[in-house]
Amino acid sequence: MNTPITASPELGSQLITLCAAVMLVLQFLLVVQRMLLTNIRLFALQSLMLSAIATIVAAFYHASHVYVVAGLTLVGKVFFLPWLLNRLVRRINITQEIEPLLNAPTSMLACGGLTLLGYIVARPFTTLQKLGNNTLAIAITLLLTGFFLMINRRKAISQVLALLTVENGVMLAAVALTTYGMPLVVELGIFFDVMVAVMVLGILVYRIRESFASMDTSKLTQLRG
Amino acid sequence: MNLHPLAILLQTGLLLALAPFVSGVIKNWKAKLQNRRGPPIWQPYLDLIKFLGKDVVISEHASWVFSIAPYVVFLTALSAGLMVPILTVQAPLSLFGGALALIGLLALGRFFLALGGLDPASAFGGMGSSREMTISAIAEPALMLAIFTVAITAGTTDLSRVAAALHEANWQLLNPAHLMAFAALFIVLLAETGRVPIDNPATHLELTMIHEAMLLEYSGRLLAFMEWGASIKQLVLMSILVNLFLPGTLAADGTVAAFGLAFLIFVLKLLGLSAAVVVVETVNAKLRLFRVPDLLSAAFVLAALGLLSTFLFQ
Amino acid sequence: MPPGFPLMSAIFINVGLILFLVGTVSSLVLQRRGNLAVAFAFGCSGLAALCGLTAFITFLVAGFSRPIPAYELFPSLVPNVHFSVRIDALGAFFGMIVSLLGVALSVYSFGYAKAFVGRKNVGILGAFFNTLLLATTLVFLADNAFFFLIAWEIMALSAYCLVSFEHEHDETRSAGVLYFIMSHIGTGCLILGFLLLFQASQSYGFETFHALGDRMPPAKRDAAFLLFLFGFGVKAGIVPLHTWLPAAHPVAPSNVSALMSGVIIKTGIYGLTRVSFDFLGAPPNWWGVTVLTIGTISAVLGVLYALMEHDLKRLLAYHSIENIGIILMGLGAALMFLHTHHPVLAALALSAGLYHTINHAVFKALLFLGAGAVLHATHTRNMEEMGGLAKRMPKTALFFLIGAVAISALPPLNGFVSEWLTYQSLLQGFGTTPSLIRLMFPLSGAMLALTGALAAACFVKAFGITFLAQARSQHARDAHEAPFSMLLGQGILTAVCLLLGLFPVQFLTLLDPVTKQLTGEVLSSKLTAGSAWVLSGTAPQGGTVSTLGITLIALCLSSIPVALWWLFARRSRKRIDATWACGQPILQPQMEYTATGFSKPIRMIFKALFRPHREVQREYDYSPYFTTTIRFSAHVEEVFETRIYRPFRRWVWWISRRMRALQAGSIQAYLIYIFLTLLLLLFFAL
Amino acid sequence: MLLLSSIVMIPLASAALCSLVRSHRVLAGFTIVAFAAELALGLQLFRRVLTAGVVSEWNEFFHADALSAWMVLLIAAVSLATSLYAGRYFRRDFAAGVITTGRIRQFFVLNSLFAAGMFLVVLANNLGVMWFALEATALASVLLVALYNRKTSLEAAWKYVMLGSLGLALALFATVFTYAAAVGPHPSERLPNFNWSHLINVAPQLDRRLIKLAFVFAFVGYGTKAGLAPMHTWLPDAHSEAPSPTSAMLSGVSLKIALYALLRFHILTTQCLGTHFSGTLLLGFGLFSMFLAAPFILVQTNLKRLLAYSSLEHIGFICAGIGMNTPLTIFGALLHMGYHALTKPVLFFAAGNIHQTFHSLELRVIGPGVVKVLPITVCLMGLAAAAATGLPPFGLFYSELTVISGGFAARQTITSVLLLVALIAAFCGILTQLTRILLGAPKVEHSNDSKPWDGVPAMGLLLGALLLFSVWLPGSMLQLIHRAAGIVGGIP
Repeated sequence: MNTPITASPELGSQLITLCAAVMLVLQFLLVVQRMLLTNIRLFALQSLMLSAIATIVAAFYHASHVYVVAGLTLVGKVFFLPWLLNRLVRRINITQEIEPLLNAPTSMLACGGLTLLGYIVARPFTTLQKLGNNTLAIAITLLLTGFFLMINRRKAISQVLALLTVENGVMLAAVALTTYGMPLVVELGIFFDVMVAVMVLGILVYRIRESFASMDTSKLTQLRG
Repeated sequence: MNLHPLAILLQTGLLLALAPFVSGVIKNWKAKLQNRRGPPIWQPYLDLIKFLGKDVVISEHASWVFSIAPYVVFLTALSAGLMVPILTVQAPLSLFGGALALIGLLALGRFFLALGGLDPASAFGGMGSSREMTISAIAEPALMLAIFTVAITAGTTDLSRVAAALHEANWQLLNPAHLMAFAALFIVLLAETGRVPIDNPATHLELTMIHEAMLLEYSGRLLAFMEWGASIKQLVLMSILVNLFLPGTLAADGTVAAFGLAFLIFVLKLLGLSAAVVVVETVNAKLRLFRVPDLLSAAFVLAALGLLSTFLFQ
Repeated sequence: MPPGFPLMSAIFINVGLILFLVGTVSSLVLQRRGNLAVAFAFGCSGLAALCGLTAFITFLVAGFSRPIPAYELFPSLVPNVHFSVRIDALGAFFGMIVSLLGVALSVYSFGYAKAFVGRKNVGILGAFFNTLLLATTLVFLADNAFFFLIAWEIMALSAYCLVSFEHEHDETRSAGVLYFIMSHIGTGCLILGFLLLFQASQSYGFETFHALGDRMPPAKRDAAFLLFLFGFGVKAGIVPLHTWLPAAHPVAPSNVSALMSGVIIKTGIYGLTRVSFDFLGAPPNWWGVTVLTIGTISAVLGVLYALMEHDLKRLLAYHSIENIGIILMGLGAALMFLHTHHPVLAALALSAGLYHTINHAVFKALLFLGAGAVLHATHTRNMEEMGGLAKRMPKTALFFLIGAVAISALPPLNGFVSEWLTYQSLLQGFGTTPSLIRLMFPLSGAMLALTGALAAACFVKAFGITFLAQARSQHARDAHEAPFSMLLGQGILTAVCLLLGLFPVQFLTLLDPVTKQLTGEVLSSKLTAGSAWVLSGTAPQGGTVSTLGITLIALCLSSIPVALWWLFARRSRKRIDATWACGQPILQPQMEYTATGFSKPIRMIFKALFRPHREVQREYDYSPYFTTTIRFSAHVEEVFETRIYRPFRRWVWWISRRMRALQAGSIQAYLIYIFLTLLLLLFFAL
Repeated sequence: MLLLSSIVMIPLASAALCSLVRSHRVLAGFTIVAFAAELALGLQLFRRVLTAGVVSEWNEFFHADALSAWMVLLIAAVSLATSLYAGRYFRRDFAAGVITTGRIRQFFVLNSLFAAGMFLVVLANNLGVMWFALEATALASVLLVALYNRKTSLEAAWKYVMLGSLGLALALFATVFTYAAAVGPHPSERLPNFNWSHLINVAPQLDRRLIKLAFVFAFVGYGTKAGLAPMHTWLPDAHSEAPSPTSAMLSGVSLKIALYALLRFHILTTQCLGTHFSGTLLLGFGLFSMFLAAPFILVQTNLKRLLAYSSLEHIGFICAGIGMNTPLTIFGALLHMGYHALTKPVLFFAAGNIHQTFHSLELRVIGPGVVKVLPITVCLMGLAAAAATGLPPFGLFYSELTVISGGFAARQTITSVLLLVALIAAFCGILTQLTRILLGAPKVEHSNDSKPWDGVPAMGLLLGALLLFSVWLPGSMLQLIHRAAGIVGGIP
C-alpha cells in the first residue's frame, strides 16, 4: 500500500461505514413510509449522508475535487430536488401513497432478502473497496431496494424518489470503489443529468396529473399488446 | 419386322365380319337359356344394314362433337383390334402399339362416346356418361394390373411378343399367376362390354341403363357405327382373353391351311367364352351401381394376387 | 459441333434477358397509357422468349451434354455474390419450356390484357409478367446458390404480385398470402439445404456441388435431401404441401395461371432433379421409394379432388398436382434405378418424367388459356353456369378438346407418349431388384392407370359440361368467340401438343444431352425400333408404339365408313329435332346433368376420403310431394386443409393471443421483468 | 479543422437557432442544412478513418474508430431524411390543428439535441461521457414522445422515461465498476485514465470479476435502452405514440446507438474474459427477442406497434449475429444495422402519411384498400416492407444470408436454423398484416389524397440509397465495415 495517508484512515473508514449504514436504514424507512412529504425528507437525509461521505473522502484523502462533488450533492440533492418535489406535491396536493402492492411487513421481508443478495454479490470485491467495509454491498443493496421500491409504489412521485435512491446507490458505489470518485467532468455530467432527469420527470408527472386527474401509474394501462 | 398390307386387310375384314356375329350369338344363346326363342344369330347384321340406310335425327342442342363421336368409337375399336393377334402370333399392327396403345385407343373411344352422350342435353345421356366413366375408371387398375402380370412374365407389352412367349412356354395356363389374371380380365371384360351384372345391354329402363343411355339420342348410321364399334370392342377384348391365355393354337406359318385351322379354333374359343358370358349373365342379377366397385376391386385383388404369385413362384 | 456455338446461345440468352428488363421498365413507364403498355410489355416478353427458345433449342440440338463454362451476367459489387450463369443440358431443357410458353402466352396476352385496360393498371401486370419470366429463366441458369436463391425469391415475389393482381376480392388476397407464406417456408428449407452443401464444400458454386453428396456424412446428406424435397415440393405442389396451389392458381389472371401451372411449379421439378441427380451423389434406395410414393399419392389424390371441383380453373389447378405426381413417379423410378445401377433404365424413367414435364407445361397452359377465353366470354368460373359454348366459341372448344384429350393421356397425343414411357420404365423396373420393393412398380403402374382413367372422366365432365349441351345461364347464352390473338396463342400450344404427340422419337433426341449429363446414357438411339417413327421401350424386347402410325392407320380405316355411307346412306337425310324430354314440352337447362351430378358416383365410391355432406332445401305450396323449388348443394372436405393446416393455424393464433398478455400495460410488471432479468444474470455471472 | 467536435457542435448550433425562429419552413430548412452538413462531415470522417485508422481530438476527449465512423454515417443519413420529412409532416399536423407552433419548434430543437447526443455517444472516448450522452438522448426523446401531449403519449413517455432512466442507472453502475477495474487494486494520487483508447489496451490486465459484473449491469442497462427482450416493453409504446419522424429516429438509429454502447462493453469483456460469456448473452437474448417479436407481429392491431416489433426482431437479429462472434456473422450484423437504418424510417414515414390520412393507426380502421387512397405511399411502403422482411433484391436478404451462412460455416448449425425460423415467422406476420390493410377495396370511400407526393423525397432518398447499396457496396465502405467488424470481434 503506497497510499499517502495523513489522518488516520481507520477513522475515515469507520465514519464512511457509519454513514453508509445510515443510508441503508433510511432506505428501509423509505420502503415502509407512505407519507409523500416524509419520504422526500428521508431522501434528503440520505443524500446528506452521501455528501457527508464525499466530504470525508475529500478530507481524509486530500482529493480536493471530491469537495466539489460533495458540495453539488448538498446543493442539488439535499436542497434543490427535495424543494422541487415538495412544490410538485403541494401543487397537485396529494399527501400520501395509496396502498402499495405489497404491505409493509412483506416489503421489509423482501428488502431483507435483497440486502442479503447485495452482500452476496459484493462479497468477492471486499478486497477491492478502499474505504469503509461493505460500502459496495450497501450500494448494491440501495440499487436493489430502490428497484423494489419502484415496483412496489404506484404514485409517480414516489417512483421518482425510488429512482433517485438508486442514483444515490451509484454515487456511493463510485465513492466506495474508486477512492477518488470518477473524473470530475464525468461527475459533473452525471450530476446535471440527474437534475435534468428529475425536472423532466417533474414535468411529466405534472402533465399526467393534469390529463389523468390522478398520479396512480398503475392506471396507465392503455397501451397493450 | 414390317407391315403386311394383306394381313391388315384380312384382320380388318375379320373384325368387321365377326363382331356382330359374336353379339348375335350371345343374344341368341341367352334367350335360349332363358327358354325364349330370341332373335336369330344374324340379327345384328340386319340391324346394321337397316340403321345405315335410315335418316339421321340430330338433337337441336348437339354440336359437331355429337356427329363425330360414332366414327371415333368405330375407328378406335377397329385400329385397336389390329394390334391383337387373332389368327397368327404376329398381329398385323403390333409394331404400332401393344397392350398400352390398345387400352389407350379404347379409352379414346370411350371418351368420345361419353361426350356424345352429354351433347344432346338430355339427362339420360349425362347419367350414362357419368356412370360409364366411373365404372371404366375403377375397372382400369384391374385391367392394367392383369396386363402387367402377363407382360412381366413375357417382359414386354407387345401383345404379339406376349403371345409368342406364351406360345413357346408350353401350356402356361396352369401358372396360377395366369389363372388369376385371366379371372381378373374376365370381370373387366364384363364391365367394359356392359354386361350383367355391371350393366344390362338389353334394358332401356332409364335408371339402370348405362351404355344404352348414351346411345339414346343416336339414330341412323351414327347409331350403326356406335353399335358396330361396341361389338368390335367386345370382340377385341374377348380375343385378347382367348388368345393370350390359350395361345397354343395360333397359326405358326403362313400357309392357308394353317390359317383355316387357326380360324376355326379361334371361333370355337370365342364361342366357348361367349357361352361363359351367357351363363354369367343368366345366373346373375344386375348389381346396384354402388356395389359394382366391390366386384371390380375383387378383380383388382385377383390381379394383384396374380402379380404376387409371379413374384413368389419364380 | 461447330465451335463458338455456346457463344451464340449465350448471346441470344443475354439479348432475351435484356428484352425482359426492357419490357418490365417500359410497361411501368407507360402504365398510364394502357394499350401502349400492353403492346410494349408483351411484345418485349414475346421477343425475349423467342430469343431464349432459339438459344436453348440450338444448345440442345448441338447436344452439349457438358455445361459450357459459366460467365458473369454483370459484375457483382457485393462480396460472395456472383451473378454468374451457365448453360447446361438440364437448365437448357427447362429454359426451353419456359421460353416456349413465354412465346405463346405473350401472344395470348395481347388480347387478354386488353380486357383490363381502363379497369386495372395493366402496366403492373405487364411488368411483373416480364419479371416473372426473367426470374424463372434465371432460376434455370443460375450457377451458384446465392444467385439461385435471389432469382427464386424474385420469382416468388413477382408471382405473388401477379396472383394478387385482382386484389379487390378477399379470396384473391388470402390466396396470395397463403401462396407466399408457403413458398417462403419452402425457400427457408432450400436455404438450409444449400447451406448444408456450403458447409461441406465451403463454396456456393454449383460446379463444386457436383456429386458433393458422396463426400458428405450420410446423415447430413439425407437431411439435405429431405430439406430439398420439402422446399422444392412446396413449389411443385406435392401432396400434402399442395393446399396453396388450388387456391392461388385460379384467382390469378388466366395467362398468369397458365404460366404458374405450366412453368413455375416445374421449377420445383427442376430443383429436385438438379439436386438429387447432380449434387447429392449416388442415391440410397429410400430416396427413390419416397419420391415414387409421393408421386403416386399426389397423382391419385390430385385427380380425385379435381373431379369434385366445378370451378373450371380450380379443376385445372388440381390436375397440376396430379401431373406433378406423374412426373415424380418417373423421377422416383429413375432414382431407384440409379441405386440399383441400371443407368439405361434410369435414363428411360428420367426422360419419361422430363417428357411429361414439357407435355404438362404445354397442355396445361393450353387448357388454362382456354379457361381464360371462357372466363373472358362468360365472366364466371363456375361450370354449372356454362354449357353450349361449343356452338358459340367453336375454335376455343376445339383447342380445349385437344388439350383435354392430351391431358387424359389418350393416343395419339403427347400425354399418352410420356405416360407410355412411364409405364415402360415401371414395367421393366420389376426385374431390377429381387427385393419385395419391386412390387411398388406394378402397383404404382396400376395407380397410374387409375389416375389416367379418372382424368379422362374429369375432362369428359370439364369439356362436356362447359362446352356441350345447352347453355345453363344468360352469361353462357351471350358468350362470344375470343379475339384473334387469344386464339393464336392457343393455336400455337395446340400445334406443339400435336407435334410432341406424333414425333416423340425426334423430340427425344433433344433429351439426349440431359440424360447423358445426369445418367451418362444416350437414349434416343435405343428408343427407336427399326424405323424412326416407332418408339420402343429400351429393353431387348420392350413394347413398341407409333402414334403417327396409329393416326395414319385410323385415317386409312376411315375410308370404311365413307365407303359404307356411299353404299347405303347416300340418299339418307339429316334432320334437326328436339331432344326427347320425357314428354315435357321443352327441355329445360335445369334438366341437364350438372358437374356435381356427373361426379357423384365417384364421390360416393370414395366417400371415405371426401366425407361428402349435402344440403337440400325444398319449398312446396300445399303438399311436400309437389315441390316448387329445390336447392341442392354438395360439399367435400379437403382432408389436409381441415385436419392439418387449419388446426395448426388455430394453434398459432391461440399461442400468439396468449403471449400478448405479457404486454399488459402495467409498468410495475415491466419493472419486474427487468428486475428478474437482472437477478437471473447476477446468478448466471457469479 | 476540428472534425469531430464540429460533428457534435453543428446539431447543437442548429438547436440553438431553432429555439429562436418561429417559421415552420425556416425551422425545417435549418435542420436540413445542418444534417446535410453532418452527412458531408460524416463522409469526411469516413475517409479520414480509412486512412488514419483512428481520429481523435481535444487530447483524446473525442475519439473515432471505424465503428464510430459507421455509426456517424447512419445517424447523419437518418437524421437528414427525418428532417426532410418532418417539415411537411408537421405543416400538415398544424393545418389539421393537432399541434401548436410552439410544440413544432420544440420538436425541431429537441430533435437536434437528440441527434447531437447520439453523435456524442459514438464519438466520446470516455465511457462516463458516453453514458452521459446516452442519458441526454433519452431525455430529449422522452419529451419528443410526449410531444402530442395525448393521454396515451404521456403514458408511453412515462414508461419510456422510467424504464429508460432505470436502465441507465444500471448502466451507470456498470460504468462505475469498469472505472473501479481501471483504477485497479493500487490507488494512486493521479487520476487513472478512463478513456476507451486506454482501457482497450489494458483490458487483459483488468480485474475479471469486476468486468464480468460490469457487463451484467451494462447488458441489462443498455439492453433496456436498446430494446432487447424482455427489457423491450417500453419500445412499442414509445414508437407508436411518438410523432412519426421521432419513431423513425428511435427505431432507425437510437436503438442501434444503445447497442453501440453495449458493444463497447462487450468488446472490453471479450478482451478481458474471452468471447464466451458476453457472446452467449447477446446470442441468447437476441434469439429470445426475435422469437418474442414474431407472435406480437402476427396479432398486432396497431400499425406503428407492428413496425416497432419488427424493429425489435431486427435488433435481436443483429445481437444474435454479433453474439455468434465469427468475422462473417459480425460483418453481416453490422451491414444489417446499416440496411435496417435505411429501411425502417421509410416504413415509419409511410405510417405517418397513413396516420394523417386516416386519423388512426388501428389496422381495423385503416382497413383494406389503402392502395386506392395513397397509391404512391403504399408503393414505397411495399418496397420497404419487402426489404424489411429480407426479400431480394434488397440488401437485408444479403446481410441475413451472410449471418446465417457465417453461422453454418462456424458449425453453429442449430443457432442458424433458429435464426432462419424466426425470420420466416416474422415474414409471415408482416406479410399477412400488411396485405390485409394495403391491398383490397376500401370499406368507406376516403377522399383521395390531395398531396400524393408528401414525404416522398425522404422515402425516396432512403430507398434509393438502400437499392444502391444493395447492388453496389463500394470497396471503401466494405473496408470500413470489415474494420468495424474487426474491432467488435476483438481483432485490434
